Amino acid sequence: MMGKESSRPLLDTDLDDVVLEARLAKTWETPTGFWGIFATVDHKIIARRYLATAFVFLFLGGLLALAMRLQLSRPEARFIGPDRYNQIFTMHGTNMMFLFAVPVMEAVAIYLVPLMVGTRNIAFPRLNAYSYWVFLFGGILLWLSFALDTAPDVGWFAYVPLAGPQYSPGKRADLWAQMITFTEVAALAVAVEIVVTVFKQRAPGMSLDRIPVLVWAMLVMSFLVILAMPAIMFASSTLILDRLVGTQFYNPAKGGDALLWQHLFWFFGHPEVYIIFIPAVGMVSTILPTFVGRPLFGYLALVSALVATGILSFGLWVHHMFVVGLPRVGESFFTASSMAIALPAGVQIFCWLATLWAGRPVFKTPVLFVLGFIVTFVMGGLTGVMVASVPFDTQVHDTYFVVAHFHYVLVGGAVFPLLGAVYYWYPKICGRMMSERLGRWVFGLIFVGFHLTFFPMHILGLAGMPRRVYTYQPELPWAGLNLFVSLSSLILATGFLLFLIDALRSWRHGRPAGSNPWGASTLEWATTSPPPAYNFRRIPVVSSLTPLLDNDGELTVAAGLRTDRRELLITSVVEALPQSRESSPRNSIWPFLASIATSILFVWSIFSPWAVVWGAIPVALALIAWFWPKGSPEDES
Amino acid sequence: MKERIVLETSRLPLHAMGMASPTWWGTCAFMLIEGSGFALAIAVYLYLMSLAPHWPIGAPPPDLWAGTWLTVVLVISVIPNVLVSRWAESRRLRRVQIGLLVMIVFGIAPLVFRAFEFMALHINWDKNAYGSIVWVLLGLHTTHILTDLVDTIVLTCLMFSRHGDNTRRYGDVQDNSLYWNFVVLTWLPIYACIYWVPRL
Amino acid sequence: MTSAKSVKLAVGLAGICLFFIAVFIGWARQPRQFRVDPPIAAALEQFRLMPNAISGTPAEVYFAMGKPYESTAFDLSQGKRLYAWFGCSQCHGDGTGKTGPSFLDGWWLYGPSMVSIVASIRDGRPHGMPAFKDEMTIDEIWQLAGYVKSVGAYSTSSKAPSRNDDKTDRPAENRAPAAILFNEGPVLPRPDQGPSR
Amino acid sequence: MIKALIIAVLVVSVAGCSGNQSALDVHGQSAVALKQLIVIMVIACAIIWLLVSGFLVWAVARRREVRDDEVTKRKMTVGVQSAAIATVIIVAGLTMISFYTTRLLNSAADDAVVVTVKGQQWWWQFVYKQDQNQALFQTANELHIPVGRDVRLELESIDVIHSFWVPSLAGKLDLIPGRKNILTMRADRPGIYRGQCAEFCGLQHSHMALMVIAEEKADYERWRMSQAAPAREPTSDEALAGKDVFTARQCAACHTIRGTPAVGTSGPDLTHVGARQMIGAGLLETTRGSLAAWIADPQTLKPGNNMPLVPLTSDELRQVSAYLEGLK
Repeated sequence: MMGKESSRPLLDTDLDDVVLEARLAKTWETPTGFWGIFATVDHKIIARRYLATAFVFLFLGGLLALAMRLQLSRPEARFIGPDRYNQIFTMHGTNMMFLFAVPVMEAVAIYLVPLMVGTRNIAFPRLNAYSYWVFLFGGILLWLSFALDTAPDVGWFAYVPLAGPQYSPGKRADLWAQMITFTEVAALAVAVEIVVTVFKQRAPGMSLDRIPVLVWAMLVMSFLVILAMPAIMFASSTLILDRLVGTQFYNPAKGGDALLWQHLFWFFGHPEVYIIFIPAVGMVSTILPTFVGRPLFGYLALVSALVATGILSFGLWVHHMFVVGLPRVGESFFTASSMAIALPAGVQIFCWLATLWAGRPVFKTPVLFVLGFIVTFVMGGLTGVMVASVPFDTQVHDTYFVVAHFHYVLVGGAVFPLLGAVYYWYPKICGRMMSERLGRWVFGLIFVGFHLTFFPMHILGLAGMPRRVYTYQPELPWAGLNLFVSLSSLILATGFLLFLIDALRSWRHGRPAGSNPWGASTLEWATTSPPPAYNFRRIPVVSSLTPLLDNDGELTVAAGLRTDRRELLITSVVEALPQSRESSPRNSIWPFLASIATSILFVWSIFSPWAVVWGAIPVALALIAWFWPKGSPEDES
Repeated sequence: MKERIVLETSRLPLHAMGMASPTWWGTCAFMLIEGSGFALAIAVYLYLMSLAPHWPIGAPPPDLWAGTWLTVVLVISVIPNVLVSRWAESRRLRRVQIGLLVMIVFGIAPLVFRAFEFMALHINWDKNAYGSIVWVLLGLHTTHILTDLVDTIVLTCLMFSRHGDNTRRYGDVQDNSLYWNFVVLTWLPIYACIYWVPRL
Repeated sequence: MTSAKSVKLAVGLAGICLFFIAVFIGWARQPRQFRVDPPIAAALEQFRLMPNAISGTPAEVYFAMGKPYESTAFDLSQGKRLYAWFGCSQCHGDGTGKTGPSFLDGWWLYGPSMVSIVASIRDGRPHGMPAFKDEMTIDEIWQLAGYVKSVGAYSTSSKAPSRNDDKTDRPAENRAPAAILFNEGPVLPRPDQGPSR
Repeated sequence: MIKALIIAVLVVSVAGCSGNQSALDVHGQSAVALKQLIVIMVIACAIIWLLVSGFLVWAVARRREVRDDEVTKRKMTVGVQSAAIATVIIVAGLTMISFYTTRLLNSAADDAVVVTVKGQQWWWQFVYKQDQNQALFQTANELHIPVGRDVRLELESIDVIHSFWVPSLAGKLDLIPGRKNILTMRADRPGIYRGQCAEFCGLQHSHMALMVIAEEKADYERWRMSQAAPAREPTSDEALAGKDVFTARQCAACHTIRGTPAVGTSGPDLTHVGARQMIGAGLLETTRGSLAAWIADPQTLKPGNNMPLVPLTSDELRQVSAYLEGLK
């Protein structure tokens, strides 16, 4: 093929920009209409869908939180009955952890990682499309069960034997467990794509020490997903087996053990919260240098702290089980390891503080969220160090002190940077700026609302109010603080509502943003806003950590890729030396059909074990049709 | 932004094999997922054993012959598997086709022994925790063999089709043989766990 | 671009009305009944039996409530708890029968209908079945009757209770125990249907 | 800055006016040690938070030119390294304090009062063990303990996971089905200490409270003697009629009243229910009215609990509540 000169396919070297862009657009564009929607493999379109769906789930979860605060505002209130309240708090936890937090961080990765490493599409783009549909169907399954009044009511952690076969009648706990299967398949698929994209599709010259911190964070997150999610899939599958075909994993009378579930769940549970936090560290480390006017201080320290946090996160799951009566020496080990993880977090905070100290911050909304993050996350981290101590934990475990702690580290530690990231990358994703004036109001309302809502919960916890109670007695001294918390949660809700209004309004009426409105230094700002379907006219060549700043604003690029088929560069893992011109698959309807077959298999297997046998056939057929080469130019080599 | 071409890549191959191909890394990532899943299943087996006063609960240790024969067949299957990979490396279509047919046979043979293995356990999955974990371990590995058998069958049809003689397809054959080696590799600790740990 | 917009709109609308249909079904569906109003409980007592006390017609209110006691998972699992609390296993074992008859062999001495089982529990039967009229409230009796019927299930059901966290060996009610344990066994001289033996 | 002050003020103030279910209003030997640990850790972390936020405000408010020269770099490196070392020291210090406090919570002396605690869906059963001369008896949702003497609680769960937690006396410990956990407690001062189930256990997890009544040795012994005795004979004829209603109707199938034909074991033992502070696991004060309300409609007061609604006529209700209130 390559040898024959005459019919040599047009390479991008001998084309001027306008013709090149038109030709690349024709090859990489996604057609509009039904076919485009269900068959697209463009990582940007799928990431935008992921983000929109995750934020819809965030707002639905927020409404649940308001319902809980309404019921807890007065002692012995009768707004919501115990059964419905248990469903609401389970849905709030499950929805926020599995349908919002992990998917939104992965959506940011799907959108930004290919752009920041300088490639044209994510690795395995059809798998990416498949993962979105499976995630969406999982979310629909859970929320349909809530609408049908059969939502899971056993808590987002579903401790056995309450979630077990005897004490959880009906299919509620099975719906929870199967929703886990949906979201884990989607999360694992995205994690594999990110790992392969970062390892093999980096721009030539982007050696390991030139990878942006956000991409490092997403890589560490992906490895956490790969190593932690199998634990929850094994746990949720064995729970369904116990409930459906009578296996005895969690039956203490037949050799099983109730603590086996807690070990399996929290072995996944703690890395899960680091899966949510580590991308936030990457976002803060990317936003801060742009508004401080100097590069990030301690790049090596930050990246090694990221990796250390990832590794350590597997060694401290037992701090969720300090009060189940484990031998004391075991608990002490986990106190030490839980305290030790405060060190990498500390190092990260100190590097940010040093960067801030040596620079002149410009107070745009993203920076406000970063400052709010630092103030809130340090307090959350400190309460984390407190609950890592076994004796301290025996007084505050499963009380509102812990509720305050994890909202500080999750909302403060991950949602604040996420909101900052939305304000920071919204121009790149939608081509228009979000409004600064509204942004300040959003930050002010959310920051004040958050602290007024969640800080008093520390005191409620120390005053003895347990978690997950649908009501409390009038003679206990909690009524005043609970009413205060319920009222201030309205401020927080207004903040998020204003954020939604700002995001929707700016979609059409925001100030048009150029390709680099903030003057940032990473590769995604080298493309137009929003980037074209093929991202880069020619694959960039990187020679430093800040490609847009060196050789005075001129982008060094590589040429020689064909324009009549979807091609991108494969580079070596360590030094990013070019190795081959791999093709990137075109649009395909099969991922969507395979995801429907998978969803049918999963939902059917809630009701009958034979679903796994018969349901697997359509899935296999869809996967074979997906894999079978279609004779398109991408398949020849 | 203005661009300056500093690198010429038109000479690069359209598909590089082995460590340079993204599908190789994708297969490794999925092997890491399934590997950690199997490691967890074995850890659960040992955890349940540590709790039980005597192990296995209410059943004799499984008979050895079915499991051992299966292990032998699996270990032997590694030889043709490596050969197919090497032939794919050197793009010899005819040999790869024959090799894949042999691998299909080596994929079906273990399933026959596996049927006997389930009977050799002398326990049902719903009898007690030992029965449950042993059935799940065997079930997981059976699905592992089945999925790779289906992969091999599809690849064989592909190599006999017009799309066969193509570097990417040889890359797929290599990835599939890499995955089969992983299937055999994961069976060894499970075999030791199910058959020999109760006899210690 | 407009066609893409309209398609997105269509998909969005489909999603929203799917959600509202579900909300309506959820609202229409009976939420879990923890409390039975005394008048309904009184009405549940008023079922009329055949002269030989084998079968009869359940109270009107039972149909009005949508026959909850044999079709809602919560009531069936409460029935299973009552089976354990009121010591039914002393005579009936785990449903396979000891001195009392088995529920798994498909043979109901007084007929398989809910009414006759409720009558057996409430008023007792000759040859050893005590009356639970003063031991259990009527709605508990209905829940227990619903559970007893589910023990003898021949087909798997998603509403029947699952296994217990105890030592019973019998397959759980949701796995069609009667079908699994079905064995013709020797043809016993079965008494014809009726209160003899 | 203000936040740290609020922490300090509230931590101290809550200690005074809290109800009797607070980790900071402590009267038990282990709870006192835990409160010291809580106060030390909260103040230490408040100071750290103050330093970090202070530095942040200072670093942001400096409005100085951006400096990227070698001197600044070296200063920052030294600053970050020293901060990291400081973190190691502080974290190690806090870990040491935590281990020290753990050692303080020693196990029970051998002359401890032994009580078996059986947690079940949504109430607490306390079984007082037989020692030299005391007969075996059980009570519900109310644990009497002698002041100044160790109490060894053997925690067992009948159904799901619960968590026994009386913050004024000791940290919490879970009740896991299939396992037996031992919790040691000692009250230093007489008083009534409220506790609550701290692990989500289903519909009525919110109403699964218990009362621990620490009393002097003499009162405790008198209480034990009265509990061991069978139920009092009703004095008024209304109570007598109530006893007949109780034994005739469904109540006797689930409840036990020693000395009467009522021998049901699935519900709490009501032999001395009139003497208890609260009924319905901390739901209502024990008065004749609350007893009548509870018997008349348990599902409205505590939806989903396992007590059925037994239809009684109004005078039957009056009689039974009179009878139960008389069971002192």
